[in-house]
Amino acid sequence: MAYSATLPLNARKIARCREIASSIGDVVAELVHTNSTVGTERAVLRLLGFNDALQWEGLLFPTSNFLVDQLKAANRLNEGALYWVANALLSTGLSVGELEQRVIKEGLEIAKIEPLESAKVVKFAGNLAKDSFKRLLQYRKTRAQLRRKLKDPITEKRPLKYVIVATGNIFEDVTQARAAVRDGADAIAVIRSTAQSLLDYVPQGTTTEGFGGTYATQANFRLMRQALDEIGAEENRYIRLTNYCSGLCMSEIAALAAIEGLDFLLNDAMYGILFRDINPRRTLIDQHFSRLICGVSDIWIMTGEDNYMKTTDAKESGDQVLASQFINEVAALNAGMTHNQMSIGHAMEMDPSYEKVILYEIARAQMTRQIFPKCPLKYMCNTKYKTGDIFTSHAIDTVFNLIGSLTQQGVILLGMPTEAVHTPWLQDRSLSIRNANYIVNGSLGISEEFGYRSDGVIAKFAQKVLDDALKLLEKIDRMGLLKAIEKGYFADVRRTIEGGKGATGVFPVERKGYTNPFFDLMGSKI
Amino acid sequence: MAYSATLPLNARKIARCREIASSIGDVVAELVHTNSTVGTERAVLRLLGFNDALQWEGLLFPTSNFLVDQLKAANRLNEGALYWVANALLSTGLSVGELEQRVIKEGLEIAKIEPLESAKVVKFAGNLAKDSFKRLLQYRKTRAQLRRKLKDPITEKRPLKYVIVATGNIFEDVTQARAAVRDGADAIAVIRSTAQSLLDYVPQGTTTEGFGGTYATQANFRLMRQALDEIGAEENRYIRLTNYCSGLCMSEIAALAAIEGLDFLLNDAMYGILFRDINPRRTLIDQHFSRLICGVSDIWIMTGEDNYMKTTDAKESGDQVLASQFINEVAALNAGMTHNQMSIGHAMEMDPSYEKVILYEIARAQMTRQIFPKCPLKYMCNTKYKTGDIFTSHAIDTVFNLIGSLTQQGVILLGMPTEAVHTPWLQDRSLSIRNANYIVNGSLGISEEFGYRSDGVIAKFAQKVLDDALKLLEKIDRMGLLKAIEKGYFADVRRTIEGGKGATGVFPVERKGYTNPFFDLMGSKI
Amino acid sequence: MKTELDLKSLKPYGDTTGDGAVQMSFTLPVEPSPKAREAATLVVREWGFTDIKIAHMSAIGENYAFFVVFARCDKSIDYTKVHVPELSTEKRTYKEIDQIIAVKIKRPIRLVGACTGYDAHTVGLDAILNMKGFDGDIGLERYRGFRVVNMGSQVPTDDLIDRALKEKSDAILLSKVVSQKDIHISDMRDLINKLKKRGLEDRFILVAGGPRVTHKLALELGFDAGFTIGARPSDVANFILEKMLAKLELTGDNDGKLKPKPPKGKS
Amino acid sequence: MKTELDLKSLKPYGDTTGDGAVQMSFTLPVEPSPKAREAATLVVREWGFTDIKIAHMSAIGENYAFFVVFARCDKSIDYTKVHVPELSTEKRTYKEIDQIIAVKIKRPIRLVGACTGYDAHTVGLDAILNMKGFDGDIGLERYRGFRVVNMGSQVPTDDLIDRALKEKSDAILLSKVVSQKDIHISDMRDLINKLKKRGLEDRFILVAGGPRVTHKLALELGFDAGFTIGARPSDVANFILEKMLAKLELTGDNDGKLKPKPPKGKS
Ligand code: B12
Ligand code: B12
Ligand SMILES: Cc1ncc(COP(=O)(O)O)c(C=O)c1O
Ligand SMILES: Cc1ncc(COP(=O)(O)O)c(C=O)c1O
Repeated sequence: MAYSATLPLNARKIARCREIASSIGDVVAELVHTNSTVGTERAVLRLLGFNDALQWEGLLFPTSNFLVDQLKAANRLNEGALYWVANALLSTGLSVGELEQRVIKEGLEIAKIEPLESAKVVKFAGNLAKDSFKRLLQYRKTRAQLRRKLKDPITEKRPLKYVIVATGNIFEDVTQARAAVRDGADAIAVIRSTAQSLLDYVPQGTTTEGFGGTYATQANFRLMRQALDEIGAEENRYIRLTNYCSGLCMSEIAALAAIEGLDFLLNDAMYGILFRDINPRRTLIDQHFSRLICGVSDIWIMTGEDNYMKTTDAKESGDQVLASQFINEVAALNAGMTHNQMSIGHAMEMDPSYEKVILYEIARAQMTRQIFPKCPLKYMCNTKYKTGDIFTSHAIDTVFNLIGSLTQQGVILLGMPTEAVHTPWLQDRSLSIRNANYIVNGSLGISEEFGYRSDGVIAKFAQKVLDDALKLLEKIDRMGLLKAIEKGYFADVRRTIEGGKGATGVFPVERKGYTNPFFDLMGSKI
Repeated sequence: MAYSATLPLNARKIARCREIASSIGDVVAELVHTNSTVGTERAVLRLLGFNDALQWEGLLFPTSNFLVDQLKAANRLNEGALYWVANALLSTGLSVGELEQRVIKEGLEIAKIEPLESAKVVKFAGNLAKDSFKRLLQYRKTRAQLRRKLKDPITEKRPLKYVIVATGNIFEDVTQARAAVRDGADAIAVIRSTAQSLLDYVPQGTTTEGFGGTYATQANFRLMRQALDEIGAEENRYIRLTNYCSGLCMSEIAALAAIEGLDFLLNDAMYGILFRDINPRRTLIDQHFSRLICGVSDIWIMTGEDNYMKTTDAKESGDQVLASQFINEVAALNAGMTHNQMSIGHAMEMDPSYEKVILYEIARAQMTRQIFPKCPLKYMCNTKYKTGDIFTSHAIDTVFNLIGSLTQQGVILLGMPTEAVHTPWLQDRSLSIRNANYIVNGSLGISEEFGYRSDGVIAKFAQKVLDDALKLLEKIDRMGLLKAIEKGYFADVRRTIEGGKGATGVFPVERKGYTNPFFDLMGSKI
Repeated sequence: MKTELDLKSLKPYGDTTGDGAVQMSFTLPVEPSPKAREAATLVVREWGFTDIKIAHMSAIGENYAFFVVFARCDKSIDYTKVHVPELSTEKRTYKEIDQIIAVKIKRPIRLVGACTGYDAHTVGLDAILNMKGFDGDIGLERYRGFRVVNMGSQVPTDDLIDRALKEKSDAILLSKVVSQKDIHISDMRDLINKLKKRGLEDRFILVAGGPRVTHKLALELGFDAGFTIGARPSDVANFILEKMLAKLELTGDNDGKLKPKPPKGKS
Repeated sequence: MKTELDLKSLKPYGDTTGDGAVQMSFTLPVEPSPKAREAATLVVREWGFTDIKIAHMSAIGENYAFFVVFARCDKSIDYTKVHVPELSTEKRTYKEIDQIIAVKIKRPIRLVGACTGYDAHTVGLDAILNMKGFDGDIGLERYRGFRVVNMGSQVPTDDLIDRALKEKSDAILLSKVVSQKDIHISDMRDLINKLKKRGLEDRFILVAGGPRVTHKLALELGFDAGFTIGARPSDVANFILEKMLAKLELTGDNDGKLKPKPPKGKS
């Protein structure tokens, strides 16, 4: 029998998949090229520094929303929000901070300020953007230095251990995150409150109330970042911070994450489309800007294909997952991202009662590893088939951790014994991390110990998934991505181009008359 | 890199180990050849049918003990108990059953019956033994038929799932065993009450009180056998029954197990010597007779090397374990057993906190698999490093089950989450079995999927264990087995030849003047 | 022999009938120490347990101690007196159901289903409604006897009611999966309240489902039935059919004839 | 902000300070059913819990249902009032201990250890006594200041006492691992009773150990100390040394001189 360190996957087929995905990506590129969204404009303002909020119907409403809404109402969005802000700053001679306070306190309306000479405004806008861009590079540098100064677990050649906190109260989250780090976690994800992705603004300030998660706010980011840097210093281990960057504020979250020094963002337009019923055009456009920011800020994006496996039979749906991963890769490349920033998502979500299920899971995990060799894969634990039997759940997570180690996944999103019951309690997470510690430490180097049989069940399953994905990509390419989404090709969920939330936030732009220098600064390929 | 389905173990070294073990076994053979024990004599009587008991100081005292004690007192043991029973039967013209009742009810003393002509007695003894022997073959046949009639899980090419019951009450044990079978167990072991191995008689009747286990009695065997046959029929799956065959009644337990149709016996003189402080000579002699019975009755013996790993550092003590396995193999061969009846014991007992511990465990398990290719290995779960953290314990058992499947162990002795707390509750066992179901079913065929890297950590570890075992065997051979035991070569426990319990039950025999036709009937090589 | 089981004093079982054996785990916000161990024992004793074994104590992060405990309880309950409203629907096959609908009701039963509020968990509702079904049991869409509208996730309660009216639906099927802060209960209540406000409380057969929904809870809140983990489409089909027949005062005997029930009145 | 932790009302913690979060599992001797689920809820309510979630119910064999439950407790305890006798021995190194013994006691302290009754679990006792030690901490045999006799397993209590007398032992170390039916307690008591019977109750320093032995339990039974899971040889060495010094009315200051304590008398 022949064995080899890798599965026998046809390199030409893989290359062909990439070609097709690239062609599929062109349609999205066209969409991005000819449109912008209110979300993207707000993100631009946030990068400039508009991150305060004003009282509005009893809530704190972000200045960025307020300004973009005003510009929209005044029909001034097509030039880009940056253009009118530049105009206002030039006119008034104020700084960004001063202007923002005038807006908040005195009701200054930038949409009503007389337009200055266009060339001057555009030039000033360019300088503003450049300053912001430099700040982003500075944030990135600070992070890189800290990663170097503290021990970066990435150098240990094992998957990073990623756990969630989700108490709803950022202060309680900090307590839980600290404990997780002490136990051995490498990355902390603060889960967002249910349906934050449907909010068309980012809430403001620290928050202590949430459903199934804690609001993603700049203040919350900062609080957690600080806590992790602190405990990271105590443990001499750099701890990564993660949040969600999907939904109606996709690009704004990216901006805030960049400013506050987050390391990872769960970032996927498809997630919003399929699972949050967000308008496809809206979120695909926002995604591009968010990825520009991530690329420049060296924030890894984590794609959401793992979610497809929850609404389908994960043993059958390997092709959609793989097809989507290729499409996601192209979208990231189009935003100037590098492979080592793409934490391509997938999961161990097959029904554990299937015969040979462990073999199929190994096949999928190893196949994905080989097809995206430079990407730090994001590997999600089993969730769907978990029940309230927390013991069996813990056994499944053990297998997950071991497959993660065997197939050299970049990040393992640790399973919780109580997955089917509640968001994790302190003890659930502790058990989960200790399980991963045992497995990852106990199987260190295991990927180098075994060869795969070239005609085995594992090899054949992987080959079939690749073949099917190629066929599927061809089909998608023929009909176009948006049509494929309409037909339920992904996650067995159907969404229309016009449908979904946030559609009205999309507006057409002519690149000539539209000012967003970040595209160029950040190396957009679109 | 080169991979192969098997680890690169030097066949000549393995053969050399066997040669040396055989020489070590000669010393034991000599011991067996020139001695018998009260236990062996009682076992002979039990095979003949003396299985009733009499009231004695308020307890039920087995007739077999009573008779052997009488003969011993009368200095009539050197001819063998069978000889004097034959003499009594010939004299009185009674059947075994009638004679036994006369002993019980009328105090008949066979030690006082006049000796008849020796040749006649010997011949009659021979016939008695032959009848008993035929009965054993009949029991064996019944079992074989039932295994064929019901589906025998052995045909499924996966490890058998073995669990323990240990409530202390045989009726409660039956309840627990039934549930275990429904959940998927293939073999049920009724754990004995603490220290039964130190009793120099087998208790009589069904029992409902025990410490950490349930007494091994003929009636208890029968009750559980019946229950398992019943539920096996309902489930259309042959269920194996297991008990312990070490200690002062080693050979008697084998006799009773054969009569009552048990399938497996934990059988190892070394266990008694090291962990129960039983006299080495006594138990080595008893072991031989017990294995003769097992071989003929097609009862698998399960050796106890797993226990060595509990008093030593299991990562370091692979050599003792392997050396002992070779010695055990020889002892079984000397008793006419075949390899497919030898469930050679070992365990996953390394400290789970060791780096690469999973690799080392795979190495040991696979090495043992290859060195004893025809033996259905008995693989014991981790126990020593378990704590009251039942969740982590469950994770460790998951790894155990997976290694068991990967390395094609014959029987896996499932771990319980509560190993460090109490003998299993119903739910502990159920969780344990469901864990094994998931892993064994989910990884079916996994051993054929992977090749081992020929110069990997796994290969090197296995090679080192083999090398060390060879050296150790050479040393043991030079000094003699009993001396090695005295020096603490096994399990880091020291025992002397004269020390230990039951030493006075050994007596020298001259094979010529001693009657035990079972040796020949059962194919003893000694 | 074994102690006989007495259903009048039902207790947990470990390895001896009546032993009252229970496993627990919890975390105390103190460092592990002999004092913390004693505190854990006292906490468990406070709950009325005896024979308390602190099987495990270990640190979680800083200032927290995790415990695994085994103990016995003396208290028991009378199982013969436990009453739950049981969803005792007959177990007809999907063919039988279709046939009864065809023969007795003579038109498809109309259903509208949704996850309301912010709940985006559609897998459970889809399992019941979509063709594919669940656990080898086909979904209601596949029945000839049902016409199904599945509105999916994140549906505002009023939209659900509007749609049910528009479709002339016989039943509304509500799925609630997220249960943090009892949001499932509030959202279930929201449907009932809004129906009441619009005078529609008796208009539809109301069925709820989700991992934390029980039949009992559903009844208490004003639904006709509640289905939980492991519910199969055919269970739901059987229930809706029976409820429809009852509403129309028909019986479900598949005799091929309509058999009106004797009118309920004073005797 | 977070609720402040109040040690006067200590409660389990899940994800919100004071939430009283507890996990449990148990088995009821009935088939899984909605009624069984309700019974499980009632059982847990009976113990005083609220917000009871039956997270899991599944069959074990026939006639048994396994439950995993999450619930909250209202009751709390006052942590500031929890008192346990603490084994607060100084943490001297083995060298320091050896030196103090050499200088102050001027002869090795003699120890005899055994597992009595039918207990064959020697690993724990060996971990304390044998050269090798435990967890990187060397065993008492390796100290120059101790002379150790380890009698091993299955030792009758009287043999242990005889040997201790014969060896002129200062201390007896008893290990009890099996705890089924509280056999560890009976065997511990057996030693105390037999010592009393022989008028030897004050003759030896008495130390017990084992996974279910606590210092508190040991004191209650008449031992001087009890050690449990995680005990290290040096903990035991420190304790025995202190006890010896106290017996001889010496202090442990390593000043190189004997410093007799002021005699205890009426002032
Ligand atoms: C799949 C899944 C998702 C998918 C959902 C995709 C989709 N389109 O459904 C995605 C990834 C989108 C997701 C997202 C989130 N999820 Co989610 N998710 C799950 C998961 C893993 C499985 C749920 C499932 O599909 N079960 C399988 C189905 C078949 O079971 P079921 O729903 O119980 O349905 C059965 C019965 O209940 C009944 N039934 C259900 N509905 C109905 C309706 C009727 C009419 C009838 C008759 C019967 C019926 O019949 C079904 C078949 O038997 C669970 C964990 C788990 N294992 O349970 C978490 C879980 C439900 N999610 C959770 C959370 C918190 C979230 C998020 C809020 C997290 C976040 N902050 O990002 C988000 C947001 C979602 C939202 N706002 O609702 C929590 C809920 C905690 C709680 N107790 O409230 C869980 C328990 C995970 C956890 N431990 O944190 N999730
Ligand atoms: C190893 C082991 C064995 C070995 C023992 C070998 C040997 N020579 O010791 C063998 C295989 C022989 C064995 C047999 C049996 N065992 Co056993 N065994 C275990 C096991 C796996 C580990 C125990 C151990 O070594 N722990 C490691 C040591 C270092 O920890 P420790 O003992 O707690 O010691 C520490 C402290 O307690 C303290 N300490 C202990 N003693 C002392 C003494 C002094 C003076 C001091 C100061 C401190 C001290 O210091 C130590 C270091 O910190 C446990 C399960 C487990 N994981 O706990 C079962 C376990 C103890 N065994 C058990 C049983 C039932 C048996 C049997 C009766 C089963 C049977 N019927 O066949 C037999 C018979 C043994 C008998 N009659 O005593 C049960 C006991 C159940 C109970 N609660 O009563 C357990 C819990 C397993 C189970 N769940 O069923 N066993
Ligand atoms: C890519 C992606 N974005 C966002 C989320 C979180 O969802 P939401 O914030 O919409 O509740 C997830 C959850 O898995 C995800 O995978
Ligand atoms: C070979 C062997 N015999 C017997 C036993 C049981 O011990 P006892 O019956 O002496 O308590 C064991 C326990 O592991 C064993 O491995």
